[in-house]
Amino acid sequence: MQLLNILLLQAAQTQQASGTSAEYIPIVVHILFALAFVAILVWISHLLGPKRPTEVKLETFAGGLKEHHGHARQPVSVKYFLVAILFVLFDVEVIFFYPYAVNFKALGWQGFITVLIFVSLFITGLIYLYKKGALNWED
Amino acid sequence: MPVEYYTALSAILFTIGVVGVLSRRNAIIIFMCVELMLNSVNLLLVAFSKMHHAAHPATVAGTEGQLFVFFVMVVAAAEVAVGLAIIVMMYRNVRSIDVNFLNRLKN
Amino acid sequence: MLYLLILIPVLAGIGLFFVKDRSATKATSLFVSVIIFLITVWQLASPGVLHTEAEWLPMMGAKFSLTADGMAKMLCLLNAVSMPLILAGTYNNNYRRSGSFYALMFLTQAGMMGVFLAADVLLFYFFWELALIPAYFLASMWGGEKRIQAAFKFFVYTFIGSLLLLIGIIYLYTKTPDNSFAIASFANLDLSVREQNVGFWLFFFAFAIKMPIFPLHTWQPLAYQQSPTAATAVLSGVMVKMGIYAMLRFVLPVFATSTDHFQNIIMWAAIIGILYASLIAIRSNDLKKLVAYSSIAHIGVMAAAIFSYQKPGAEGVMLQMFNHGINVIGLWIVVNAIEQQLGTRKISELGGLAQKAPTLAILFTIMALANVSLPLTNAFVGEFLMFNGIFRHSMWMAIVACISIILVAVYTLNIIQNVFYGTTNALTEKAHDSNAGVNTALICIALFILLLGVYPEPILNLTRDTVTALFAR
Amino acid sequence: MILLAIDWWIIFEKFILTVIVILVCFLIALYSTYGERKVAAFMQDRHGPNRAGPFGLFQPLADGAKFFFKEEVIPNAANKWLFILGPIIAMTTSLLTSAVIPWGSHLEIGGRVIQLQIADVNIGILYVFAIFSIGVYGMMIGGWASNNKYSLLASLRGASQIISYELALGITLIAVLMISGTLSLKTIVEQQMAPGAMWNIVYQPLGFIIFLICMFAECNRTPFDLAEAEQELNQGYHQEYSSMKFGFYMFYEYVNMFIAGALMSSLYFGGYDIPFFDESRLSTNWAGILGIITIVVKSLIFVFIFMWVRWTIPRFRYDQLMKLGWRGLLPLALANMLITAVLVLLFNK
Amino acid sequence: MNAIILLAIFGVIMMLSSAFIKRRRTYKYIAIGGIIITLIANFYETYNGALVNIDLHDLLLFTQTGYLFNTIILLSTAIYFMLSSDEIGRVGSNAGEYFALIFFVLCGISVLTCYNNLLMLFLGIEIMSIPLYILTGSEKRNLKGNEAALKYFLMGSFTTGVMLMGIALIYGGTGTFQLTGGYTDIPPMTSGVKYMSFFDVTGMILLLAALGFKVSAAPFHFWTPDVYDGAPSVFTSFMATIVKVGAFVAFYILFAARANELSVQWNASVGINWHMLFAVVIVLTLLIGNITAVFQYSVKRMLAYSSIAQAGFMMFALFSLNKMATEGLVLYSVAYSFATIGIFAVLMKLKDYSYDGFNGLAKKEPVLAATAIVFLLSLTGIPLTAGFFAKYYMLASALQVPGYMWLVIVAVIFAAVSAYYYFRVIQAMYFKDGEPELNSEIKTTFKAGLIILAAIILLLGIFPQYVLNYLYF
Repeated sequence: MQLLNILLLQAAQTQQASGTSAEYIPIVVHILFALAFVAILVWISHLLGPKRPTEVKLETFAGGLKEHHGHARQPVSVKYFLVAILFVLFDVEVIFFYPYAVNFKALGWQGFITVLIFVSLFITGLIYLYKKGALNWED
Repeated sequence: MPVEYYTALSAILFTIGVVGVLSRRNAIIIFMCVELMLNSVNLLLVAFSKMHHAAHPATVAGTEGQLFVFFVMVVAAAEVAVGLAIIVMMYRNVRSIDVNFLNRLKN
Repeated sequence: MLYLLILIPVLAGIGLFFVKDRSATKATSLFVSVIIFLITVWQLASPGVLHTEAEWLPMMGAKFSLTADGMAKMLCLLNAVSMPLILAGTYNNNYRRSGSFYALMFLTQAGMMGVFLAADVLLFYFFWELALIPAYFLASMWGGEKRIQAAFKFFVYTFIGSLLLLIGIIYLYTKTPDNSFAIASFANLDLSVREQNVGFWLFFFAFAIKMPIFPLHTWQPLAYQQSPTAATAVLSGVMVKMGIYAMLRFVLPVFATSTDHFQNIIMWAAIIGILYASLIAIRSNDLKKLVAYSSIAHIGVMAAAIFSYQKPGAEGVMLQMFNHGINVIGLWIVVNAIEQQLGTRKISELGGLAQKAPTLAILFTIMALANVSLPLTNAFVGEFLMFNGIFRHSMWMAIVACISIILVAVYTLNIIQNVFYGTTNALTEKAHDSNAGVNTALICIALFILLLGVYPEPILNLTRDTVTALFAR
Repeated sequence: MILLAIDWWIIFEKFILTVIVILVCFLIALYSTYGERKVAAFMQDRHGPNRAGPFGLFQPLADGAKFFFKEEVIPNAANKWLFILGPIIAMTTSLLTSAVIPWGSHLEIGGRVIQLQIADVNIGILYVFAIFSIGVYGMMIGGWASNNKYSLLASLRGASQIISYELALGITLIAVLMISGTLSLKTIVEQQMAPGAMWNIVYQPLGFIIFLICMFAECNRTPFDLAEAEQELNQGYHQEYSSMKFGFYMFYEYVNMFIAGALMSSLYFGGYDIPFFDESRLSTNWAGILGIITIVVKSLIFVFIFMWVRWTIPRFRYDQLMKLGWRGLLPLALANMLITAVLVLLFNK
Repeated sequence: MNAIILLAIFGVIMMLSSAFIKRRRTYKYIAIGGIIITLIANFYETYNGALVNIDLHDLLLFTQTGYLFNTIILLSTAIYFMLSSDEIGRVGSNAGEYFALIFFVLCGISVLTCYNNLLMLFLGIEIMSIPLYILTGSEKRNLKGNEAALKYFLMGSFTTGVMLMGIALIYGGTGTFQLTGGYTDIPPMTSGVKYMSFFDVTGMILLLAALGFKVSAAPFHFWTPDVYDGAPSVFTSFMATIVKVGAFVAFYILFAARANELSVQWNASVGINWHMLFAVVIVLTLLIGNITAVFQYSVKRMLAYSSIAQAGFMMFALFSLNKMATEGLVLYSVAYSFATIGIFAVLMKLKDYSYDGFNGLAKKEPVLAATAIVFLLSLTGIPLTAGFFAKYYMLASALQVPGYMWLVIVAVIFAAVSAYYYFRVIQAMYFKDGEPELNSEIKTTFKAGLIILAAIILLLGIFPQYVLNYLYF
């Protein structure tokens, strides 16, 4: 409770100042409400819906193809994995653009050249991936 | 909020991470615990950054703490890339990611 | 030009690695060893202390400086003279990869030369280790059944010792006012009692292992037994003198206070060692083992004499270093001759050799008498002086130590009786007399024994300056 | 417990705003389904839903109510908790993004200034992206928890498609940020509203196109609805779902579309700025209300475009989709960013 | 700076060339060319300054020592490439990428030689480590390699977390990521007690643990044997030498910059005796490394454990943190890397990595065996090899810290233990008979490389100032 008090106190004191954690109180309210709303709807539908389970109904749906029965816990094509990794890497590179973009006018040409080097490395990475066939999905 | 709350939270998260790494047997979970550690550090860095900035409000003191967080994220991403690749490779070879199976090198 | 003393054996050693032909290597190495002896005599002939130095490690204050005072000259001579004797005495031995064998012999010689001549402690340490490595290879490549373990034990003991020595050296070096490794500045150190004690033990262990003094001797008999006899001769004839030399060079002058402090313990240890070694020698059936333990006993006497810290004792040690070196080489040559000829060195399997090999028997008798240190042999004067020194320190020690003389007599005469006299058996029936090489070497040694027995003055004169310096403080 | 004397009204008014925004989003999602069917019908020259109520206007309500009364099937092989969690995450995250979008300027009621934005955080855009990224989990978890090969494959496809396009999206956004210099959505909108300023679409035409294409992919809409490719994957990642949980998977797409529209309006089309009109001539409250209407209308136009495209352009093949994302849009977005940077540096000094 | 930029560029070039060039031989030439160009550029910078001038905001601090370490690392890599680049091509199908990764590792190391900010430390360590995880697992089908990679990766990333926590705490305690000063001029110990705050001390301890992991110091060593054993030998060689040196430099810079605060015997606010802490780490490292190395059957695994033991010796630099320690670390880096690269190059030519696999190598490949002896002796620390002066400096620097004689003595005892397992290889090569199976034909250029490497080691064993002079001019 003490924590809440402190939070609220801060919220009261820093109505106008930006960049404090108090700004996020509405977001917390929002998140809580959205979650509660969604959860309650699911719960209500759970209560209202009929329950007539049968063996066949609870089977995994396989579109009528025998060979697609069974568990789906098996390795999938490594391509998906590759995409995930590439995304992580490139997305993190993108992260660096954000602070740059916000301050970019202040940094001027020198900052631009720095970013140009950064981008050229980025592009080198892409070229490498391209040449290595990591971006080919037609196999 | 006082910085102690952040430090305490960060310490708790870090400890959870460490305990997880030491006690869990699934490589992925271990890895997730490591990420938890890294993120607790991020939290701590930001908290300290705020703290140092509050001590010298007129200066740019404390900015480097937040800067550091960026680099931590980048490195964490790089580690994710490499680590997942290794785990996948392992899984494809031995069909398991339980670290208890890692005893081939013992003898 | 003291460099030559080290340089020529090194070059000879390196050169011999590449000689493939067996008889060529033998001849070359004998020739080279004689050359080295001549050069040594020529270089050391000038009177007084010789000194040369060159830059080496300026930032550490270490110089490549060589000094030859009396003791160093004497030991260099021993080193130089022992090599042709050994090579001649074992001329008939055949070795696999003989080029490497002789090369390593010369490298050992070079290392020992360096040890005796170095006037810089770091340089001394370098040569100290350098002498060890080729000896290790000699012992493990060409020795007996258990050579690898034996040589390794030898190596590890000495290595631990020398590492402790290294700590000691660094420790003292940090105390020198001028950051120098010169022996002189070590000797002029003004150390507190505690520092002296620490340094004393660090140095002492290294040298005591090399000598060896009683509880640290366990590497030695095995190493002597398992090494090829030529290498054993080098080890016992010259290499153990490194330890004694270093005791006199460092321990006594630098740690005078500590020496006074601990001399009783060490002397008692040495004396117990003498008796222990002698008793084992009496019981042993193996010629090599016997000679090895006899060597330990002799070294024990020297150790006791050194730590009595009396002038006659020191003089005796100087004399005995040379004499023991020569004598024990003689003994090894005989043992080698017997082993080469008959393929055994068990005393119980031998007998009656005097009938078949009269020359060898006569020469061996001279060696044996010297080993017992009868008057008129060279060892007598040395032993007499040493016991004198021990006696001056403590009568009881001298009395206990003197028992050893009786024990030495027992086992030495035991050899003569059981190996050379008595009846021949199936094995010794086929024996013949020793060859020219052995004879030449042994005759030279016998001459030394008799000559120095009557007239030990040259050695005493040569080393007088060292002894005086030792007791000047 | 001591509760401090603070401005409790703030919490209250934010709560009200939250409730309104969420309900409106939901409602719009409901009626988007209706709109979708009507648009489809129009394009295919037929009537579409017309039984329930006038012009079939109650059809979505009936559909929604139906979800409550359908049987809830959880397959035996499925991972029960994750199976339930999947749609909840998907729906919740899609509702969350609305928190930082400025729905209007502000109102004045009883002397209080009420901001028409739930939270004006200074990293609004990052928040949007963070929540978008979490949204992928809804699809992934649902597909995986079903323990069905089709679902799994569909969710993998969907996830890799979304993350692939997120790169280009992020970089395109950078160009906008370079012009605005802030991460706060409200500030970005206000900058576009300022007298003499133009909408960002003028400066960023290429950026907008890339952004739009990426948004199609992000919302899993045709031509990029690979995750629901009926021909190959039965029903896609939600084929094991029924009742309200399926409903959520359906609605979340529509909510996403609406939010994407609002986002694009805010970033490129001046948000709640009424075009060619100076709001300062109106009273505050009128300006606020008109602003709300403006942004909703703009967003709905985008929703319409989404539907239009759906019934016009056929679905891409998976490899074409990836190729477009990695080899087409990503370099293009980078180039766009660099060109923007050069131009701004050259002319903005 | 030149080195960092060029290495990054060459890394990218290697990466692209692996995508564009199909001829595998070309990679090797590009790599060797690249490393030599970088070496020259680094050398040029040492005297004349960087080619490009960038405002670094004091993130990096270029010192003479840093340049020297860079030179050492680049030179080692050049030698490593010349000796083992064929083996790299044999590991898997992605030779070009392996070279690229090695360049990235080097780039990380060259950041570590000059960082002045904890951010750079972190980045350097990670740039260095992450490619290594890949290299460890580069044999995709080898289960041991997979396992090693997974283990290395999990533990490595765990350590990253620990290190980050340490950095964050230091930041909390001091308010800056900046190190307090350069490390070449270690500040003289102040008499007044300087307190470190609680955060600061905790952070330093966590960093000690993390960097201790990277250099495989006990008790953070447990990954080392498995990873070194499981990784392809050619990369083990790289990891055990160049990477380890890089990590040590980082470790040393961090603690040397704060030497003043750490050298206060009892840090009163928290009560940490840093000397004792390091002493315990050193003793543990030496104990575990040496004792377990003794019981290994595979030479590769023995070398893994011995690298832990060697790390124990290198830790002395961190223990003493004085001028001598800097010099010692320089020498140790050279001696240890060169010798280990050499011995691994020999090892990789053999099919059987057990001791018996070496049996009789001296007969079959005398050059390999003879150079291997030099490498092994250098690792043992025998005079006349660079390893001796490396150990000498470490011991000497530790002896300057009063009250830790026992630590030095413990260290030398373990040095003697290390002789046991190093000499087992020598024994196998020279004293035992056997027919070693070789992997591939041994080229004359390879032999020449080995001989040159051995010659460098011997030369530095006599004149270490050839390296150390670059520290001061």
